[in-house]
Amino acid sequence: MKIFPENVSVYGDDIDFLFWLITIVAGLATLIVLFLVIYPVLTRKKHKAKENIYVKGEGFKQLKWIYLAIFVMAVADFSFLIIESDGWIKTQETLPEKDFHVAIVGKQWLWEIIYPGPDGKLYTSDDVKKFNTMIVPQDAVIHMDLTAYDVLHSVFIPHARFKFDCLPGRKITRWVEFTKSGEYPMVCAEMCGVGHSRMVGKVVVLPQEKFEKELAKIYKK
Amino acid sequence: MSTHGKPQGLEHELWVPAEDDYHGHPNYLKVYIYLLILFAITVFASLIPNPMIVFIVVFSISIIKASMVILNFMHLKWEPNIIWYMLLLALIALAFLFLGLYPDTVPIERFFVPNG
Amino acid sequence: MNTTSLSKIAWNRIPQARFAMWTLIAGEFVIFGGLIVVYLLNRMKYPGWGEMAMHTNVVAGTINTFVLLTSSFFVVKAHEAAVKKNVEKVKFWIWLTILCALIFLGIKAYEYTHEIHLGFTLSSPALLEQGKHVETLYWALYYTMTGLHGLHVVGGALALFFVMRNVAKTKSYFHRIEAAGLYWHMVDIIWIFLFPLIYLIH
Amino acid sequence: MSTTHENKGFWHRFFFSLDHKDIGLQYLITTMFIAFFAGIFAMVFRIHLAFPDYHIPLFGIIDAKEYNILVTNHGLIMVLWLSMGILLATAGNYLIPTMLGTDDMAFPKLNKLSYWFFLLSVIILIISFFLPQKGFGGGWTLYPPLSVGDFGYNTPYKTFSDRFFSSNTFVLLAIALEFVALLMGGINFMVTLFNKRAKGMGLLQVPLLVWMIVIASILFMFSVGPLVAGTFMLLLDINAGTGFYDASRGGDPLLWEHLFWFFGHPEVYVILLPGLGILAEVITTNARKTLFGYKFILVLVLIATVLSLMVWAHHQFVAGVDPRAATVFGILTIIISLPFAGVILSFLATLWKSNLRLTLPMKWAMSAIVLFTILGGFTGLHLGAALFDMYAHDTSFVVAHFHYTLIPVVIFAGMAGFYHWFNKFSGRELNQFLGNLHFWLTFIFFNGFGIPLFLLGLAGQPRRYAGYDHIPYLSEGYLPLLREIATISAVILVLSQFIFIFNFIWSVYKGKKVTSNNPWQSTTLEWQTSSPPPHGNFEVYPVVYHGPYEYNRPGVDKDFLPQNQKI
Repeated sequence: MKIFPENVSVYGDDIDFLFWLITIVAGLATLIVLFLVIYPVLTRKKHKAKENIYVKGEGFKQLKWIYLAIFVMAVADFSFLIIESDGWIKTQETLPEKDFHVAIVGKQWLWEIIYPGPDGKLYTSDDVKKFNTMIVPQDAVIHMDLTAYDVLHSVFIPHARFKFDCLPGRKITRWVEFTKSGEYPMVCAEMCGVGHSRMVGKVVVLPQEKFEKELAKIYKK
Repeated sequence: MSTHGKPQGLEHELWVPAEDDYHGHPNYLKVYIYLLILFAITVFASLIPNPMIVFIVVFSISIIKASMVILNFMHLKWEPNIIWYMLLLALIALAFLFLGLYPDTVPIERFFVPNG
Repeated sequence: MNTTSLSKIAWNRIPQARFAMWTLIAGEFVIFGGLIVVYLLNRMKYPGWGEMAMHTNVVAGTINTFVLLTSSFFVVKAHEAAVKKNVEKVKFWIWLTILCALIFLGIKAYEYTHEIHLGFTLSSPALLEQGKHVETLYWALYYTMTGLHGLHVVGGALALFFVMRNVAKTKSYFHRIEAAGLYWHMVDIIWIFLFPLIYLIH
Repeated sequence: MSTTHENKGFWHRFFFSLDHKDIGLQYLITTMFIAFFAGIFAMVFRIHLAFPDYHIPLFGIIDAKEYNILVTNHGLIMVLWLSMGILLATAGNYLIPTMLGTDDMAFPKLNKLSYWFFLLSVIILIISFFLPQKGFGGGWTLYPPLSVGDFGYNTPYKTFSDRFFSSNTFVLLAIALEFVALLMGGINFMVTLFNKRAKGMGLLQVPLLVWMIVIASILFMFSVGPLVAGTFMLLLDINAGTGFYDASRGGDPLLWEHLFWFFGHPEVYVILLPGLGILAEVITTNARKTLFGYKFILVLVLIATVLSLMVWAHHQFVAGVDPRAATVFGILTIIISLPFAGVILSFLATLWKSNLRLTLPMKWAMSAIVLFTILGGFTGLHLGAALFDMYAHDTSFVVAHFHYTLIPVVIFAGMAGFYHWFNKFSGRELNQFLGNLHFWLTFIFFNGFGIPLFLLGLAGQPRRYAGYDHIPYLSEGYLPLLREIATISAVILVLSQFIFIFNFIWSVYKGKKVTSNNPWQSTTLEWQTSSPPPHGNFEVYPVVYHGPYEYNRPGVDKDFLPQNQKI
C-alpha cells in the first residue's frame, strides 16, 4: 500500500522525507500524550479524594516539566524548519538555469499551455497555444510561467509534488524537473467554478530526442 | 428593563462611579489652537513639489494631530491602562497587516498574457 | 477597596459606557486602518494615482478639515458643560456640532457632484475609455473611504442628537454626552488621516 | 425549562427578552437550526462523492454546481455561524453573567440587538438559497474574481437588480451582519467582565472560560476589521462595478486572500479559546483537582493572541505570496504552536494523579484533547512546514486537518459543555444512555471519516471536486474504498447527531428533574444558584472569597469549595 503517488521530480524526495520525519517525531509525541490521558483514567480509583495533590502550577519549580516539554517541542519544530527551509529555498526562492520555458495559463475550465515557438521566447507572435496536454523534456529544468485569464486556478502535479496558484494579473515563475518519462495528471487545486473538477490536464514527460520531435510536430501545425 | 428581577444585596463592588467625571480637563481652547496651527502647516507643506517629502511631513503631522485629539479631547491621558493596551493592539494588528501585505503588493508587476 | 479617588484608578477601572465606546472605537480604527493600508500600498504601487489626486478639490477638503476640527472642539465644550450638568450649554454646543456635521456633509455632497460631473465615479467608465485602468481604482477607494466616513459622520451626528434630546428631556444621563462625543472625535481622527492622503499628496 | 418564565409567552421570551439567559438560548436554538442544514449538506455531498449514481432522497443526483453550493454553505455555516454562535455567543451569553455572579450583561439592550442582527444574518443567508443562483457556490473563502461574477459559469450579471438580488450579495451581507452581531456581543462580554464581577472577585479569580471568551472577542474585533472593509469592497465590486479585486483594473485578487486570512486565521483561535475554556471547567470539575497553571495558561493565551495576528499567510504559502515572506510566516506559525502546547500540557497535568470521574462531559472533554492534539495539532506541523504544504495544500489532507482542529473544539468541547451545563439551564437531566450512545457513535465515526481523508490527501486528492471517478490516479487502488468508508462514516456521524437532538428535546420536556443545584459538585458561581437560575440569576448577590477551581483543598472537609463560601 503506497501512501504517496510515485515521485518523479528532483525535489519530491525532500517533501516525502519531510512528511515522514514530522510524522515519526509527532508519533512519539502522540504516545506521550496518549499515556498522559489514559494513565490517569486507568488509575483513577487509586487516588482517594484527599490524596490528591493540591498544586496550583505556579512558579518555575512546578512548571518545569511543561517548560521542558515546550523546549523539546521548540527544538523539534525548529529543526523541521531548518530542514524544510533548504527545500523551500530550492523550490521557491531560486530558479536554476532553464532548459525549457513554458507558460501555463488557467482558464475556466482548461489549461492553456503556451510553448515559446521556434524563437525560444515566450509571449512573441510565434507562440503556440495548446490545451490541457503539456509536453516537457525529461531530466531538464522546466520553467513554468503561471498565470490565469479569469479566476484563480492552481496547477497541481501530484507526482512531481508541485503545486502553485495561477492568479490573473500576475506572472509567477516556478520550476520543476522530471526524472522519469511518462504521463502524469495535472489538476486544478483552487476552486474555480462549476467545471473545477473537470479541469484535468496532463503532463507528458518525454526523453530529450523524442521530446524535440514532438515539439517540432507541434510547431509545424 | 422593568421585568428585571434584581437580586438582593450588594450589586458588585463599586468599581468606578458610573457618572462621575474623574479625569482632568486640559485647556481645550489651547489644544484647539495648536491643532489649527498644525493644520495650517499641513496645508502649506503640501505646496512642496517633492511628493515624498510632502508625504512624510504631512503624515507625521497627522499622527501628531490625531494623538493630540486622542490624548486631550478624548481624555486618553487620564484613562486606565486597558484602553491604552486595546488601542496598542489595534495598531499592532494594522502594522502587521501593512508589513504582510507590502511584499505582495508594491513590488509586484502587473502581467497579462499578450494576445490573450 | 474604595476606588473613587482620582489618583488610584486601577488599570482596568472605567465607567461602562465609556469602556464600551473605546472598544467600539478600537474596532472602528481597525476597519478604517484596513482601508488606509490598502490605499497606502496601492499608492506606492501606482505612481499614476498622484495625477488623480490633483482632481480632488483641495479647498473644499481644507474647509471640511477645519469644520471637523472645530466641531471636535465644540463637542469637548459640550462635555465640559455636561460635567457641570448645564443642560442649556450642552444643547448649545451639541447643536453647533450638528451644524458642523451638516456643513461637512454639504461640502462633501458638492464635491461629489463636481467629481461625478467630471466623470470620476465609483466605477469611472470615462477613465476606462481613456485606457486609464489603474486610475479607476483610485476613485473607487476615494468613494469607499470618504463614503464610509460620511456614513460615520451621519451616525455620529444622529447619536449626538438623540443623546442631547434625552439629556434635555430627563436632565440626567450626562455621561452619555461624553460617550457620544468620543465617537465624534473618532470621526474627526479618521478624517485627519484621510485629508492628507486624499487631497494633499500628489 | 421554563419554570421561571411561566407568565411570559413565546414571543416575549424568544424574541423580546432582555435576559441574557434567554438570549443565550435564542442563540443556541438559532445556531442549531442552521447547523442542522449544514450537516445535511455535508451528508449529501459526501454521498455524491462516494456513490455518484445514488439517488439521494430530496436532492436527487446533484450536479457540479449544486455540489459547490452545498460544500460552500456547509463551510460557511459551520465556521461562521455554528462555531462562533455556539462557543462565543451561546456560551458567552449564558455563562458570563452567571459565572461572574451578576444579574445580567452590562448592556442588556445591546445584547438583544446583537441577537437580532444574528437572526437577520441567518434569515438573509437562508434567502440566498431562493435567489436565481440557488445559493452561493464560490467556496467558503469567497475568493474573488469567482465570487464577483456569476460564480457558476463566469457570465457577468447584466442589470443592477440581477447583481443585488444575487446569492453573492446576500451571502456577503449575511456575513457582514453576523460580524456586526458578534462585535456587539464582544463589547458586551468585555465590559461585563471588567465592570460587573461579583463583590470580591479579582480578575485572577474569574473562571477561565470567561477570560477565554473575552480574549476571543477582543481578538475577533481586531482581526475582523480589515475584512469588514474588504467585504465592503467586495460588495462594491459586485454591485457598483469597482475593481478592487479585478486585476485588469489595478486591483488584486490576492488582496482579498490576505484580508480574509488576516481574519480567518485568528478566527481559528476565536473558536479555539472558548473551547479550551470549556475544557478547563469540565476537566477541573471532573478531575477534582485545581487547574494546573491558571496564570500560566492566561499568559500563554495572551502571547498566542498577539502572535495569531501575524501568522495568517500560512494559508497562502502557494497562493503567490513572496516565498521569503512565506518563510517568516512559517517560522511564526511554528512558534504559535508552542503556547497551545503549553495549555494542553497544563490540562494534562491537571489530569495527572487525579481522582477523576469518567462522566459523560469528561469523556467528551478528554476525547477533545486527544483528537485536537494528536490529529489536529500534529498535522498542523506538517502543514506549517511550507515545503510539505506545497504538496498538501488544497488537498483532502488540509480538509482532514481542519476538521480535526475544529470538530474536537466545536463539537467535542461544545458537547462537553452542553452535557455539563444542560441540567443548569433546563433544570432537568439528560438521558445518560442516549448520551453515551451519541458520544461513542460520534467518536468512532468522526475518526472513520477523518483518517481516510488524511490518506486521500496524501494520495494527492484535491479538495472541492464534485467527483473523482474520471481522474485515473484517484480512482485506482484503495482510494475509492477510502472514500466510501469516509462517506459512510460521515453519514452515520451526521445521523448520530439526531440522537442528540432527540435527547435534547425529550429531556427538556420529559427528563428527570434535577435534585440538586450542583450535581457535579462544582465550585464556580453558576452552580451556586437554582437550576435554571431565576430572573436576575441569584436570590442574593454572591460574594467571592476564592479562585474558581478550589477542589480538594487541604484543610477543607469537602472535596470542593465553592467560590462564594468562606472556609
